Amino acid sequence: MANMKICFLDKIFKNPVVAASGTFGFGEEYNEIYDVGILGGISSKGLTLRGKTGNSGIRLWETPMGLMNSIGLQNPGVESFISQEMEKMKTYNTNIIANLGGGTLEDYLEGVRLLNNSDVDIIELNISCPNVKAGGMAFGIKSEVAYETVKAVKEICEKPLMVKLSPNAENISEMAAACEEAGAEALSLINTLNAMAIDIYQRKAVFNNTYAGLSGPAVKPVALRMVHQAAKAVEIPVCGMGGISSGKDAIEFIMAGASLVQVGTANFVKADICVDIIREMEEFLDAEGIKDITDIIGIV
Amino acid sequence: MANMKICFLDKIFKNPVVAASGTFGFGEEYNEIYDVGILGGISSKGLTLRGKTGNSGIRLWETPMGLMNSIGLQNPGVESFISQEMEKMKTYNTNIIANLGGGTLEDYLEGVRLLNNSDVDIIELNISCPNVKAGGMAFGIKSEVAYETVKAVKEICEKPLMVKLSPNAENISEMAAACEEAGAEALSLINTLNAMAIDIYQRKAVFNNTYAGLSGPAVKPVALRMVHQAAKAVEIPVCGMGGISSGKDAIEFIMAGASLVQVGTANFVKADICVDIIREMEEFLDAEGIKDITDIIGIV
Amino acid sequence: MKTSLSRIIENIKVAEGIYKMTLDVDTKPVPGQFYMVKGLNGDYLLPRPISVHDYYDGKLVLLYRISGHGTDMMSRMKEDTEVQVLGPLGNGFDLEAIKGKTAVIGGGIGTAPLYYLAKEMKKADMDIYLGFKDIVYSIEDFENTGHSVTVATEDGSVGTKGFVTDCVDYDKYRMVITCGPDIMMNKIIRTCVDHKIDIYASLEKRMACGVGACLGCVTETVNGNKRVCKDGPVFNGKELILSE
Amino acid sequence: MKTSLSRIIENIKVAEGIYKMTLDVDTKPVPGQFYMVKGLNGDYLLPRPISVHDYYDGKLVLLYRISGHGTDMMSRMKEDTEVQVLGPLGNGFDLEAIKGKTAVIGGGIGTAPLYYLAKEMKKADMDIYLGFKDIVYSIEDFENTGHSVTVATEDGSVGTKGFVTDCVDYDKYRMVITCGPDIMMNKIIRTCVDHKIDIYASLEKRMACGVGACLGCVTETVNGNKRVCKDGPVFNGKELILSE
Ligand SMILES: Cc1cc2nc3c(=O)[nH]c(=O)nc-3n(C[C@H](O)[C@H](O)[C@H](O)COP(=O)(O)OP(=O)(O)OC[C@H]3O[C@@H](n4cnc5c(N)ncnc54)[C@H](O)[C@@H]3O)c2cc1C
Ligand SMILES: Cc1cc2nc3c(=O)[nH]c(=O)nc-3n(C[C@H](O)[C@H](O)[C@H](O)COP(=O)(O)OP(=O)(O)OC[C@H]3O[C@@H](n4cnc5c(N)ncnc54)[C@H](O)[C@@H]3O)c2cc1C
Ligand SMILES: Cc1cc2nc3c(=O)[nH]c(=O)nc-3n(C[C@H](O)[C@H](O)[C@H](O)COP(=O)(O)O)c2cc1C
Ligand SMILES: Cc1cc2nc3c(=O)[nH]c(=O)nc-3n(C[C@H](O)[C@H](O)[C@H](O)COP(=O)(O)O)c2cc1C
Ligand code: FES
Ligand code: FES
Repeated sequence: MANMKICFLDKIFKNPVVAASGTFGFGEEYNEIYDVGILGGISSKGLTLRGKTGNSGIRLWETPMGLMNSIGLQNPGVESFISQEMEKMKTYNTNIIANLGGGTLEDYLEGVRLLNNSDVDIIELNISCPNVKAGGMAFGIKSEVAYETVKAVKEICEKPLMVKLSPNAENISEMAAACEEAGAEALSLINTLNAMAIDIYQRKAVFNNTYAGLSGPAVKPVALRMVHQAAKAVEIPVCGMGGISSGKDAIEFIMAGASLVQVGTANFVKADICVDIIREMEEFLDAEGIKDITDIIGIV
Repeated sequence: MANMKICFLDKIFKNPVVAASGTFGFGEEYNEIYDVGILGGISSKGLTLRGKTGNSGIRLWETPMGLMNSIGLQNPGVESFISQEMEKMKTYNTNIIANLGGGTLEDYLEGVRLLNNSDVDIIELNISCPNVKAGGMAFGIKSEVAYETVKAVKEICEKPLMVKLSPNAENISEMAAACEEAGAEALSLINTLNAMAIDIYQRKAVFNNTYAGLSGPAVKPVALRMVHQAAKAVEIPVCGMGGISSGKDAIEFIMAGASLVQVGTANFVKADICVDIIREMEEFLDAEGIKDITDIIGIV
Repeated sequence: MKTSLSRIIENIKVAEGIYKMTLDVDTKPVPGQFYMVKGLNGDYLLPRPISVHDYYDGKLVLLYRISGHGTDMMSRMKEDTEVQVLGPLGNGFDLEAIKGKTAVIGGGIGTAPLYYLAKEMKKADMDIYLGFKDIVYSIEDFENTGHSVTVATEDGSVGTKGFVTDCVDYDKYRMVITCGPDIMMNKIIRTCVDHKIDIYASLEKRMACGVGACLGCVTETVNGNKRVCKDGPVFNGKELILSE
Repeated sequence: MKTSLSRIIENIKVAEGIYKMTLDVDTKPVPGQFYMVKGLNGDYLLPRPISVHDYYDGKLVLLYRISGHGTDMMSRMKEDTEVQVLGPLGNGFDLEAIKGKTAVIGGGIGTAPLYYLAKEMKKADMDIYLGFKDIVYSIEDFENTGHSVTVATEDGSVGTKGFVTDCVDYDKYRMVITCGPDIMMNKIIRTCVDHKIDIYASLEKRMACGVGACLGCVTETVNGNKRVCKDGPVFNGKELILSE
């Protein structure tokens, strides 16, 4: 059987399939459905320094083969994550990635300092959050802003640092290169695409924040393009995601240059879909006579 | 019955529904299916100064609720359009919009000069084409480049000028404002989103050009957001499109700020879908007691 | 609890726009729990949350109203084909807590989960109140549980004309259990809290995961945001912060 | 020609992976034409192009192979439900041009459009050659047209073992008509052009509009790009620029 093991940021992933941030909680609920230890890793719900209650109003909206969400980073805060969730997550026998968001640079830095002293394997810096000091424009839109943020974080970060890019970035290749230069050791992408829905009967936006994030199969072709662009723009490894719902989808991302993939929305479509995805990837490799998955990373 | 008539760039549109460029040829084929004179307008296949044979290899690829295309602007050229197609299009009793692309500024200018002397009602300047002189980066990515292009075109353009924005623009609000400042009298958006598909068995990109354009219902939430942003950023009228497949979809775009809508990919799903869309819009207005469609333009 | 394929034993129309689907399942649910249900070739993404309407001998019965595309697709599914189900999910009603005279008040399709409750609690001192707009269903089933059943329709076609909430003499009851439109439940919760009657409400929210992971379905409570799918769908009314 | 809803009269399996659907339609098609077909609630976007396999008394027969999601969905559609059809589309075979001894060579599901051709041209001097990989179908139907029928299978299970193209003595024919995999058609076209035999081929390309508007289905010819859906699907082999 083909080798699916990947060494990513010096951590061994038993396979390239990671549960995506915000779609898998802290793994506990899905662990009641299947042994989440079969996954390569789990990216935690997006954490912020201080806990957040998240957004009010409608938080979910289905679109053609897509899902819009406006959860607003409801989370217990970094400290509570470390004290309440970390230990249980560690028992799952998979890599634990702490997804960290922040409204100010100071929040990011303080969050990283706390995580430095925790058991997390990797920090995934989510720069899609609105920068409260810069009028709500996300850290991940302009390369210069991202560069400064990542550089400052890198200086104090003692964990392997993966930066999660937003597809709303002005220029994804430039953004990828800027984050690499600033010291990111890996990239993950894409986060959700800015999108909108209107309730025509109520004559107002469905979401209280007007815009919300689009994910799911609908965005896969765009995500794949961006992963391909980012992977071509940098030397560091890339973790690809956006609409992955099958082993074939995952293989597309690997061929486009991703060393790992994350699965988000598809978990909702079928709760144990990651089990299928891992199996389908293995079947594909075997059927095509590919001995090692690393042989096809970025071959397109 | 509610009024659906819209005055757009001094032209009367019997309703806001326009067939989108590249999906409707020059109207002839669909006129065999239904009287295309019921439409508000028809945007022609994208024209270039000199005819083009378009791209080789696979040109179409279906994605979850989306369609990728890489036609490559196959068209007979502006002159041939004017001499061969214009007259027939004029008999359809609807507004004729000439969609004009170009690889250099000179091509755009020369194309506009030719169209100035034709019977077209509106010129839709498609700035999503790769700028051959600027290394293939489209005119519509950076606001400054778009500004210069639109300004130069506007100086010589004697027809009402609508500029069609690309969703791949770095910043859609800035882009919209830049085009308005440069003299655009209306905006249309969105063109297709850059996207990718990989044939994992052949281990190569599906399209010879690697990337291709994504359209259809999958992109609707992103398109709606961009139309909303653009409409908020300018005073000039906006023509919205991207995934519209029903009267309700069209009404969402109108509420987001579009005065007209274009229907593209949906024509392929059901050849006479524009007939349904117009009827459904009327039914919605009547059911909701809205007397005039202009009452709801941009109310969200 | 796991995602599994269940065979459709029966899928029939019981009233205009109301269908009943019977499935093979292998776990016995608690009244008030629900399943995430999805056809295999649906042209939509998310499974739909549907309550347990009844359960007997490994058979799960769902009573559902066509209220959009997903439920419409569900209504077209044929016997002997398979559906994807995940469940049972959620807390369900706390049957131990049901003591003393109890009013069970359902509105519209919100009556669906209450039948299994009434059936499982045959011995409880329970009065059933069912409110509908115009089309009624399941009334006989409820009557067969042995509890007293009061019906009201807005158009007066069956039972009392008006809102079922107006048929209830709240002070007779130690506890009220309700499921129905938000506006109805909010009214009942306010009344019960005022009258110091125990009140449990089964809520509906848009869901994605159905298991507590996505935080898409939260409702505000005095103890912070709670997940309707995992911490609910049944909540103590006193805990809820009502929207209007 | 218009988009319309057609009732499915029958949808049956005729061989492993091969189905036959009979529909009510109101226009008589020409052999070689096709329809764009789509289920009403399919979870895919584009209709699928399917050739006319047969037509009689307002009934359109489609013979199709499950080769992906769309055709799989098609195979699951039940009698008496409706499908969306657009057609008849394309040029079809130029029946007037069929004169003299003609070989009709079909490969796999490419045999589908040839049956209606053979049936409509009963009086023509036509020999039928049918090639399959292993599973064969429609052979009796072709035999019932009265033309001579030669069958080859790659595994030798029916007829000659090998490629059907090797069974044809090209020099006997004034004209060859073919439909099948590109690789087979290209070989036949080259041979016929070399031997100065008239050759017509029915091509397959991915389609979106099906009516000639999107330019998604073009094929290179000596006269520039031609649309397979509108200018074809039947082309004079001499005109085509073959890919390899
Ligand atoms: C715990 C729970 C139990 C339920 N039990 C039943 C039941 O027993 N019988 C029944 O008929 N209905 C029940 N519902 C409501 C049912 O889930 C919705 O009617 C259904 O999801 C609508 O889907 P649709 O595709 O038909 O509608 P659409 O409007 O097309 O759905 C679009 C999206 O909105 C969501 N949505 C729309 N309306 C609702 C709603 N009222 N509640 C939650 N999500 C919604 C859908 O799930 C979907 O994601 C229950 C809901 C919840 C949360
Ligand atoms: C003019 C014409 C006539 C045809 N007649 C028949 C017929 O009579 N019987 C029959 O079984 N098949 C016929 N085909 C082929 C048939 O259209 C495809 O097998 C079908 O579209 C595959 O769809 P799918 O969803 O099953 O496969 P998928 O691979 O899931 O389809 C994905 C996309 O690719 C397109 N596609 C995939 N394969 C083909 C193909 N070979 N040709 C064109 N588009 C393709 C689909 O239309 C769809 O848009 C014909 C094709 C053409 C162009
Ligand atoms: C409900 C939901 C919540 C999410 N929350 C987060 C989050 O907290 N942090 C983050 O970086 N990404 C978050 N995401 C984005 C996903 O991690 C992922 O980047 C995106 O959904 C694209 O992948 P998918 O199409 O597989 O879902 C969330 C996505 C969804 C659907
Ligand atoms: C096959 C195809 C060809 C297209 N050709 C053009 C074109 O020539 N010029 C142009 O401006 N847009 C072109 N477009 C983009 C559409 O006009 C429209 O902007 C886009 O498809 C989004 O709308 P939709 O989702 O309704 O299709 C094309 C789209 C498709 C699908
Ligand atoms: S639906 Fe995901 S937490 Fe409730
Ligand atoms: S499919 Fe559109 S031109 Fe042929």
